[in-house]
Amino acid sequence: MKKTTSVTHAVEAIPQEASIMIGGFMGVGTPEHLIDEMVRQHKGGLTVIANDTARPGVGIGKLIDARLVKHVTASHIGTNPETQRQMIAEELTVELVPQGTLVEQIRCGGFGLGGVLTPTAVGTLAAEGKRILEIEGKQFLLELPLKADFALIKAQQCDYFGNLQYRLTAQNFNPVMAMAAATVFVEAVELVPVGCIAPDDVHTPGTLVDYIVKTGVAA
Amino acid sequence: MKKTTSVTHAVEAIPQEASIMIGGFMGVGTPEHLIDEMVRQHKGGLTVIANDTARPGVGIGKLIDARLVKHVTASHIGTNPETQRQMIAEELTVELVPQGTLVEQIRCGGFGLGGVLTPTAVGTLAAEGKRILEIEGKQFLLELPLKADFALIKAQQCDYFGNLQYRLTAQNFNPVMAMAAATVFVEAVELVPVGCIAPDDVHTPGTLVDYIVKTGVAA
Amino acid sequence: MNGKQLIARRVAREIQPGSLVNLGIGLPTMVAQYVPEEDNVFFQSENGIIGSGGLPDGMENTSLSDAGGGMIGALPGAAAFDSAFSFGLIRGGHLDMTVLGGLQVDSQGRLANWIIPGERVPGMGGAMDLVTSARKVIVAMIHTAKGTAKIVEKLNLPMTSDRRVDLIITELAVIRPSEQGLILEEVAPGVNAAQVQDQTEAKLIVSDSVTTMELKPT
Amino acid sequence: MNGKQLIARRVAREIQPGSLVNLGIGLPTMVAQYVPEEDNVFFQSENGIIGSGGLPDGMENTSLSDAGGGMIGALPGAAAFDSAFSFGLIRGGHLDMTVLGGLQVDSQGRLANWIIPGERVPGMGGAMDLVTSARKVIVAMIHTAKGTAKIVEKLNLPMTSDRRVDLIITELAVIRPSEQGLILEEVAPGVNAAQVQDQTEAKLIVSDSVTTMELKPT
Repeated sequence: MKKTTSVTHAVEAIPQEASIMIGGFMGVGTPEHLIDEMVRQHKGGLTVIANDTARPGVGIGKLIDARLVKHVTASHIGTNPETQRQMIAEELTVELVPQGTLVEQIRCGGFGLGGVLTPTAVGTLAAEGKRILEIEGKQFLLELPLKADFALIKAQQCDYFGNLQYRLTAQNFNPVMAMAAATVFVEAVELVPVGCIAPDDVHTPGTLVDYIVKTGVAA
Repeated sequence: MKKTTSVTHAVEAIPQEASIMIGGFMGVGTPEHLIDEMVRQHKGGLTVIANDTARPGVGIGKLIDARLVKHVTASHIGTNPETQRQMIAEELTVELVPQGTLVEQIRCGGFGLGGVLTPTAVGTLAAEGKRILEIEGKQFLLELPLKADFALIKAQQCDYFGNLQYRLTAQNFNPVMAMAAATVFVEAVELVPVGCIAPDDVHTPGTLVDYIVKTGVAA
Repeated sequence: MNGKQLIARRVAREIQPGSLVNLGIGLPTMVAQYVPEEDNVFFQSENGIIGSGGLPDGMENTSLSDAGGGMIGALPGAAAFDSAFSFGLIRGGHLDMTVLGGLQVDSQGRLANWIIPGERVPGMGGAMDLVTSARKVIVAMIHTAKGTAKIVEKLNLPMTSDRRVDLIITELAVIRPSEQGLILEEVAPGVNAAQVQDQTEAKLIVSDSVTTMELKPT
Repeated sequence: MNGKQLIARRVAREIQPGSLVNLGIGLPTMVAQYVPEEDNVFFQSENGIIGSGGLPDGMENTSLSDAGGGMIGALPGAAAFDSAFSFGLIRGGHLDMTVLGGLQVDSQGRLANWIIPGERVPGMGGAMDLVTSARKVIVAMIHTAKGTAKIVEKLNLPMTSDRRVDLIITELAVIRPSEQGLILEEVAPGVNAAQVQDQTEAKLIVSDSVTTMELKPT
């Protein structure tokens, strides 16, 4: 059976300065219990790969508030003034990537591909210093795969093999991140017995999940 | 509402010499009614993009039997001796592509990417004459996007918007093909009212489907 | 009717029945309320849904939000998906139209809307993908910013994409960027071409057939 | 016990509990029957499922097949997916092991198994992806083909991947390709090293600690 663990033990396994992918879009689909415990254990110097940093007090915003983040790769930080303040004060660095490119870079990391060739951002500031390929007369920007030490993801349902089903727009970056990190922690709204999620309803097969995080249960 | 059509009318809309993507893996997940009607209307000179050509008398094998195919791009033809015979007799041409590369090429076509960078086939016969990129010290083969005039796909459930749900291993190439062809015809086991497939169960959104093919119903 | 409502009502006229449309956060979102339900327009929210509805009115679910993080509803026939698929729809040219706000548009029809260097760095989010690849791109914005022209000869902010947008709709005018430059096609009720040019830094080409904007009924 | 059964029983010993394994069509498929259920091994079929079971025994469904097109079953906790995801698992290094048949393996441990030019052109199917990217690649094959050596100094058939396979298991021996060449590690019961070399074109390095194969119980 897949290893279940407490939030406390899960976060204890994450070292300071780790690179972490965190699922969610403006906090929707972000594993809040794991984030809260990261703050409680004061895991700092983090490199975070995520779509955004949500808002102060919400999702990844809590890591920013607690000044635990050294670098962010994201598509958008406009909703979090604290991220912008820390960036301007040079307390953290930010790399901004178009959302569709970011998700494909993570997918490339998880799918064993050498990079993504996208028309997006060609000719703009975001392509400066990067490799451009001409393919059949059209220009494409080559962006490299992204991987991380850990992924903290959120699912609606999880069975004891780690099979996951996401919910509506809480899915977002979670499934690609489950492919791209060395160690995957999942926090689910509901844990169900093996066999209770039909094969066609599984969005992420359990073999990709390393630890199922039990929330609200003492270790 | 999405346009429903009869098998007869659907196939009438496909010209001779068309390029067609056809879902399925050894016939599983292949729209058999559409194939049968292609044979009946004798649509010839086709360029077919598919994982395989199944077996004589099964799925795409029926198009081969009827000598309607001019060119096949596939990962495997070993299960169809008739395809091999026609290839050796130079009645059709075959391009063999690794399965994981083929599906990504189709995905690139549908997702607007410039090509796939894969480690697969580097150094082999299948990479000859093709572009190799060195990325961070590792070699990747660049394979170009694939598109087609038509996709003939098969789903388990389809609502009247064209939202599709596939079943088990009958899913295979169908969802990527629904993204990569100019005109998409779907044949479903079951047609259901809009709202009867929950948002999380939709594998292919209906906006990608051009025509829902009613099987067993006169036009 | 204020300027934003006027813009939203004009933009709504561009939306074809049965099409797939992405509306940006802010002003563009207002467009949806002027699109009649019987048109069966599919709205995509790039965070992962086609078929998003308006405010769910007491039926909020914390797993269903729009690209701004606000709670939304879902219409019958909605489809949910992950971010890779969502941007596959956008980049792959499956999106019929996107409507976005703008900081500047220049005489070549290029949009800037993601960064004010040294001042505000929100990031591009999905905007670069949307502007580069949607079949039709409409910029919906108030014509000037505190008296400063936003439709300029040459961008002085970093551009969002080198693709020429298809239409600029403001509370004063409808302007179509073209190879020749910016063509003034429509003026708002009570506004004339000279007044529009007055508020515009870039030189406008006044179409022979300038008309008065028609608006979707409320 | 015939040669194939012997091979399957030896391969089965390589499979770790809880691991994700892809078994090629033919001989490799036989391995599954020697893996005890309590090991919770997950079998992937590259046409789109993890958790494929044996023959469904009267519970066939036409939408559930293996990579050879044969009807299979699904175990509790199975997961179905499309081909892009399936090969993401393979190419992304998420597959712990693949077991494939072979036409030839050479002294560098490179496999040929997809084409005999001018004679038989089945195609590579998923083999090139599997051999290039699975964490561990085992070639399971009968040692010779009608008296002709299949373990050769240099391939004369086109190779499947330039990656060195991890283990060759035949009815005569277990051979580990290495930087130095092919190391003979185990011999089948009643077979000695000289007899294995006799059936092998490539020069074998006989390990100091050659042992007799141990097999999974039936």
